[in-house]
Amino acid sequence: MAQKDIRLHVPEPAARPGEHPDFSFLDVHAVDEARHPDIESRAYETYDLATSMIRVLDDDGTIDGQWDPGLSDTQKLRGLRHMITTRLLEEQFWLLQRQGKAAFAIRSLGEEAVAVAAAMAVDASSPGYGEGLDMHFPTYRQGGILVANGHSLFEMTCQVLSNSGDRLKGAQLPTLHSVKECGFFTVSGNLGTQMIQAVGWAMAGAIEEKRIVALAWTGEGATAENDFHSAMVFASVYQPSVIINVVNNQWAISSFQGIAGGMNAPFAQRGIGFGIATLRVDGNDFLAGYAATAWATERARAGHGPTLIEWVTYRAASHSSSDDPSKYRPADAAASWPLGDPIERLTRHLLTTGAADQADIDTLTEECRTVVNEAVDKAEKLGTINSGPKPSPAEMFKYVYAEMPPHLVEQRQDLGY
Amino acid sequence: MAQKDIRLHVPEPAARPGEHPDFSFLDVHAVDEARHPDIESRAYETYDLATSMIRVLDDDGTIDGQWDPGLSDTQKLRGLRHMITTRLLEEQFWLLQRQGKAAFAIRSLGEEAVAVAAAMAVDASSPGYGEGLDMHFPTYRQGGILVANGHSLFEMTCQVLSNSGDRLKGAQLPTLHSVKECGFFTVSGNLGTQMIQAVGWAMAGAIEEKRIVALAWTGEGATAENDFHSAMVFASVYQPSVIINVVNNQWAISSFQGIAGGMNAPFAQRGIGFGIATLRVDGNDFLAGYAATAWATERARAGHGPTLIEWVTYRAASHSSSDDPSKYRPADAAASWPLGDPIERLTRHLLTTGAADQADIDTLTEECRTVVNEAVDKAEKLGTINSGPKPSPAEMFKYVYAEMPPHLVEQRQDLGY
Amino acid sequence: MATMIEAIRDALAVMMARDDRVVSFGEDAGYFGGVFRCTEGLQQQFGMHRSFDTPISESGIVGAAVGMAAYGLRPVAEIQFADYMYPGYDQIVSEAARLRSRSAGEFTAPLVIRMPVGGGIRGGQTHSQSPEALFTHVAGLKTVIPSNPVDAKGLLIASIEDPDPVIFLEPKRLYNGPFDGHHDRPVRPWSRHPLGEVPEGYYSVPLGQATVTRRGEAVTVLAYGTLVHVAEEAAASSGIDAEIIDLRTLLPLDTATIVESVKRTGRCVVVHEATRTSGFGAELSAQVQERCFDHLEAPITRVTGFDTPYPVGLEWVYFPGPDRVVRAMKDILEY
Amino acid sequence: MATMIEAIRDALAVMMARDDRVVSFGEDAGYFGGVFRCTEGLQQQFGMHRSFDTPISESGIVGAAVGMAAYGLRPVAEIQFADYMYPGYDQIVSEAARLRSRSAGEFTAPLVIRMPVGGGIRGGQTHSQSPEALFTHVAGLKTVIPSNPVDAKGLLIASIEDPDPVIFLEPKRLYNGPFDGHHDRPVRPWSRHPLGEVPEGYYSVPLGQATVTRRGEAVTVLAYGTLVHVAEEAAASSGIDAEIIDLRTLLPLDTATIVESVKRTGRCVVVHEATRTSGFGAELSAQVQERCFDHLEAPITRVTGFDTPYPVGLEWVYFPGPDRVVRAMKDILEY
Ligand SMILES: Cc1ncc(C[n+]2csc(CCOP(=O)(O)OP(=O)(O)O)c2C)c(N)n1
Ligand SMILES: Cc1ncc(C[n+]2csc(CCOP(=O)(O)OP(=O)(O)O)c2C)c(N)n1
Ligand SMILES: [Mg+2]
Ligand SMILES: [Mg+2]
Repeated sequence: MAQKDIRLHVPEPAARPGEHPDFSFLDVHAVDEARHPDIESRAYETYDLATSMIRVLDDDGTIDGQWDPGLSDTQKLRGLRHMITTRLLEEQFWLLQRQGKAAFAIRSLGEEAVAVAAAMAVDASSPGYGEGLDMHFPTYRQGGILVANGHSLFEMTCQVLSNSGDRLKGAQLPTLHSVKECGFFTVSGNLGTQMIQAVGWAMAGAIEEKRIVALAWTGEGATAENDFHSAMVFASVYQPSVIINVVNNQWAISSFQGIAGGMNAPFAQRGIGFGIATLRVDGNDFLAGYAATAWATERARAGHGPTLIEWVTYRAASHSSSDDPSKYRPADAAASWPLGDPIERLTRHLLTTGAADQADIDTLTEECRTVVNEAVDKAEKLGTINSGPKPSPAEMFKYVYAEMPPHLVEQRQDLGY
Repeated sequence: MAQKDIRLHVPEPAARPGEHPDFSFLDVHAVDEARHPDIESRAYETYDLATSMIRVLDDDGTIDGQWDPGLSDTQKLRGLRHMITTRLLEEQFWLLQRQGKAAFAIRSLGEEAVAVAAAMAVDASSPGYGEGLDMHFPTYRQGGILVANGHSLFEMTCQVLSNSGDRLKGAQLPTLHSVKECGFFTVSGNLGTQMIQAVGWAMAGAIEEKRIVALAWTGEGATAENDFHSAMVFASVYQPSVIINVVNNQWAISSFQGIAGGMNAPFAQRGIGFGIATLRVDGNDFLAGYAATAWATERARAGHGPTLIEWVTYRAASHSSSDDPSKYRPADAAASWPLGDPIERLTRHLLTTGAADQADIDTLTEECRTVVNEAVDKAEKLGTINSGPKPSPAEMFKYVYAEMPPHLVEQRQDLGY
Repeated sequence: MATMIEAIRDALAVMMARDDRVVSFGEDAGYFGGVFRCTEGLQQQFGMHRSFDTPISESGIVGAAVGMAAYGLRPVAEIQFADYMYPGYDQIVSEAARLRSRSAGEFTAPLVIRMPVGGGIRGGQTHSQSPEALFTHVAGLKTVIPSNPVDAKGLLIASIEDPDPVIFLEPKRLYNGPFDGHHDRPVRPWSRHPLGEVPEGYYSVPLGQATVTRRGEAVTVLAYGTLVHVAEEAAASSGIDAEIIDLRTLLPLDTATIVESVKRTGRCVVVHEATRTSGFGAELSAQVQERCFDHLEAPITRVTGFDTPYPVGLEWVYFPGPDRVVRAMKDILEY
Repeated sequence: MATMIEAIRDALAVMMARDDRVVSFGEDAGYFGGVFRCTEGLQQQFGMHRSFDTPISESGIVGAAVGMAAYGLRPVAEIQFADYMYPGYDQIVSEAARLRSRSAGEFTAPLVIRMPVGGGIRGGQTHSQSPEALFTHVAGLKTVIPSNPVDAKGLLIASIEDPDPVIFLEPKRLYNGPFDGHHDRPVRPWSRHPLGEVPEGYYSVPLGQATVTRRGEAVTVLAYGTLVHVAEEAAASSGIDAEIIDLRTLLPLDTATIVESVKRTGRCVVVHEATRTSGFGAELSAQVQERCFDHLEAPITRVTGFDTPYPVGLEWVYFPGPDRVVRAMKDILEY
């Protein structure tokens, strides 16, 4: 019997600051490798896809494999536009925070394909079904859903600036949006809590016999939260139309995915234990992400139950404006990420197929920049967290209950409002 | 695309009161089917065992297969004695409750092999390793651990009677024992909470570089609790020497295992998602249970990390003294349980092999009965929840803190003590 | 005539019949009808999709209810014992209570979470707790606790209709009959109490309104749940002319009724079963003191559970029975 | 001179060096040293097995700590923000606080749970909460909250040495300097405050003892954490001769110091940042009233956060600043 020394095993990333980025643990599967099972498949028939990786877009810009969603050039260009817009907008938010005009900032740099592809795929499947009840339960890193679903960039910026145009009246940190008409649930600052709510939403849809779909979102780090479990258990038991999206961007603030248990089994594999259909997808491949979401959405709408999707991607930026990643990972790590950059990859594909030339891309980028800058300028004119009119203090009391109870009236009056 | 109707799926057991018991969902594997992997195997090399079933004792009393633990007749007879003692003792507790002498009662009828086999297997592996730090974190249905580990039946009965001999001073409901010297952690009335504590205990052992083992216990119903998840996540990340035991006795009060998600994937399979070694065992087969625990314990002590064991068994009695199972399942269900009764099965084996004849078994049973009755009589003399001296009211204040803070002194004095 | 269990079941049935959006679920609460039988028959009457069993996951139960409520249903979730609500506490505090405020009214959580509270049934430390103060501290929640079948039905109906999340606490010792604290006397059934006379069909008792169960001039006793009956017994047995206020809703609190009474009596005893420190009695005491300072002739006194767990073997030492209430009233009358 | 962050780190380092059983862990608390850097350097100094990162699971963190403590270690767990402790609340209330009592002393949970509390850092509703009342209501816990580096180090050492579970609340707005509530004035560092003068090496400040930070005769102000400095500023700016008591430990509470003071001044203001209803101020008010009734010349007044979430956009409206404290003091002085 081989006795190992007894030690507390604390997983460590392959490279720390000063060392060479090392992504050798990541198996980059070939674009034509993953099977595309029927949407009516039993959950266990998808389990090989939990350890594989759905990829469509090859490094050279060509596409291949069973998962090609067959999008038109127009659709692909729309995806590109949304990703670029998201990136530029979040860059502006970042600057606003640096200038002291926003309390906080957080970006999805390098993982824009995730939210944009998912939002577009759900939306495309929606007409005639959703009855306005499809709902994303996002984290702070899925602003791309709002961009893709056509939310006003101006309104998004007002929220970030906590100015008088903020429709949340200063209640929430920047980027914790709530936009019901875009199928975007109010983002909790508490990690994990919303997954089971998405399941509950989907259960409600089933109770009302509606073909809606709910999409839970979590980072890989927050899969460690217990709410991940209740979401999986309830999804397994009641088989509602929910898609549980795990965005594995390799980092949770300073801790790498191994601290969430990612080194022993891919997060997608968590689904197997619950008898839930499971996909693992190249998160920087817009087309693969679109196809995976489309598959899960179709499956859900057809009444075949929940799917867990792991999106393998990389958090290229710092965690947030309060974070400095050079303290815990090699400074140039993002550049070595084997799955590349989602915007570059889709661009290369469009160039390769001739759907666009460089001038088209430049024009598109400039259009995005103009739209973003106009929205930001307009919002800034309304004020920032430090300047301009604030929401009235009375707003603080207004939304605690539907009707303000006597003690809150008293407290508000005591404050002079 | 096949559209199913959208409905909330609420799992239902195969048979309800008035119907014939139906256990056709249970695949009873052959005794020689399950592989016995090396204890140094990687977790994924055990995954076939999550859907198989480790069995040693065949229906005719013969044994077979790679998992035969090779116990001596003396050891087998000791196992039988512990199981019979447990059954008789809990029967007495049941009567005491019915007579109003105990606040509550709960039994492990039909699943005695689980606790007894596990306790004996851990104990046998202990000398020279445990340093007194091996620890079970049991539920209310593992009293067999105390019996097997030699706890005083008299003390157990005093606890059940909440009399002045209760070493918990009336703090806990009957059967929620705490017996440190028998490696039996204080049982929580709150389901699920202790699994992660077992993991923490094992982590502490690893921090101190000791070859101890901690055993978490849960019913299949309570695997739905979120603490199951934190236990799995921490066990996966830190790889401590913990065995997570899921006792799948098919029922959680009135809800069948499908309501915990057991119809989509066996509970053992939950381990796969976390990269944890996984065994599924015939819980009414004393020898198989012993072998599975021995394997996991050896593996843990050798530094190869955690194991999840699902014990497939049946709750033959009502949930507790407050429950009436004829309200939600066929009255005679237990009699049809395909895996039989653990005491009968081990007895048949001993008779078959000639290790004992019927007279030996009768004698053994009578011995157990005498020991049990003597202990119960002696305890009753000390009083019951309704009669005899009670713990002093001062006891209530005594163990809240190590040193009684002023406000508790004040409250105690106010009460006149 | 109805027990409190029947009254609660009746409220659920009335509302499920009136409003398709009302659904009921919890551990053992579907097929079996709940360990206290409060949801018995609902599954047969309204179908599996309106009344169902859940996994043993209080966090999941509340979290799913939040999702359903945000969607537009009116979920009524049962937590088997209040002692088991802690795994769901995050979903209650961080989510149900905050959806409306953090989305400026865009998403809301009109749900009810029912849970049995209090001791006196030999349940020990994990079947006896009274965690109301853990809810009253949380902005965005309402907290309700009836003391009899008539109120239980009317308050539960009002809670289901309420647009905000309501914590509905059911004093389990009152399920089958009023309980005055004398555990050694024969149990009295609700059929022999006027408040067991539950009207049929729909009616509601508005949230936020206390009721005076005994008029008196000597001292005001603020009570709720089981302790209302204990206070009544204390007044009856001592002959003290106490005014007993059954708060019924803890938040929003009916301060008007309280203040009017205490200003009149000049004396106030606050009673509850929960542990003393930071219990809801502290808030009551603070508010009475703030609002009636000039009228107080003696200190406001709290009679509460002790700052210990609730031990099964010493249950009746722990329980704040009529003797302790009488002693407190006497102390401040003689002050 | 040390900031409060350095003082906390120092306490951990001192104890980890003295006692092998002391281990420190939490989200981002290992390699990186915590988002507020309180555990920076501990992993390098004491090794991966003594200071390590954990999964994002507050429930797991506390639950594992309970297991470790029962085993015999002295775990010090960090919860990244108090606002995120709720998933771990069950393990705190039902387990850590009860192990000793439910096993009659056989198993215990000598652990410390550190968590930053309070607002004033633009953190919004989920980085600003003050949930102390949710701990003081729970029998079996001790709750500690320092207001300066010297106390932070000494109290943390005492907490680690304590045989019972201790909730150690760190007012995050004080991490880098005292804060008097004037957010619009330049930040003052601890290096310019006498209580930034943290002694080297081992020392402890006993739990359960308040301290008087300003002697006065006109009114007693009960405060803790950040609000101690706000109260001092209120006294300074108004010229009111307030006696300011820094409670330091909320449970067990130092009632002797409080009672002596209020009996002398006859007036009492209670201040805290937490929401008002059922906040710890209610308990303080109730106790002062019970213990000093005959000496009170005006109502005990609470200055607290409002019964709403803490909005990032209206942070300074929410925060109970010196003006509100002055107003309360004046009101009762003129009563
Ligand atoms: C309950 C809770 N615990 C801790 C935090 C603090 N926190 C905010 S983001 C974060 C990391 C999340 O990592 P991951 O889930 O991987 O998402 P990512 O940031 O990578 O998108 C942490 C620990 C929180 N917001 N809520
Ligand atoms: C947190 C919590 N929720 C609910 C309960 C009530 N309860 C006690 S036992 C039980 C059923 C447990 O079933 P299972 O885990 O399968 O164990 P078994 O009783 O079958 O051994 C329930 C729901 C509890 N004790 N704790
Ligand atoms: Mg991440
Ligand atoms: Mg069971």
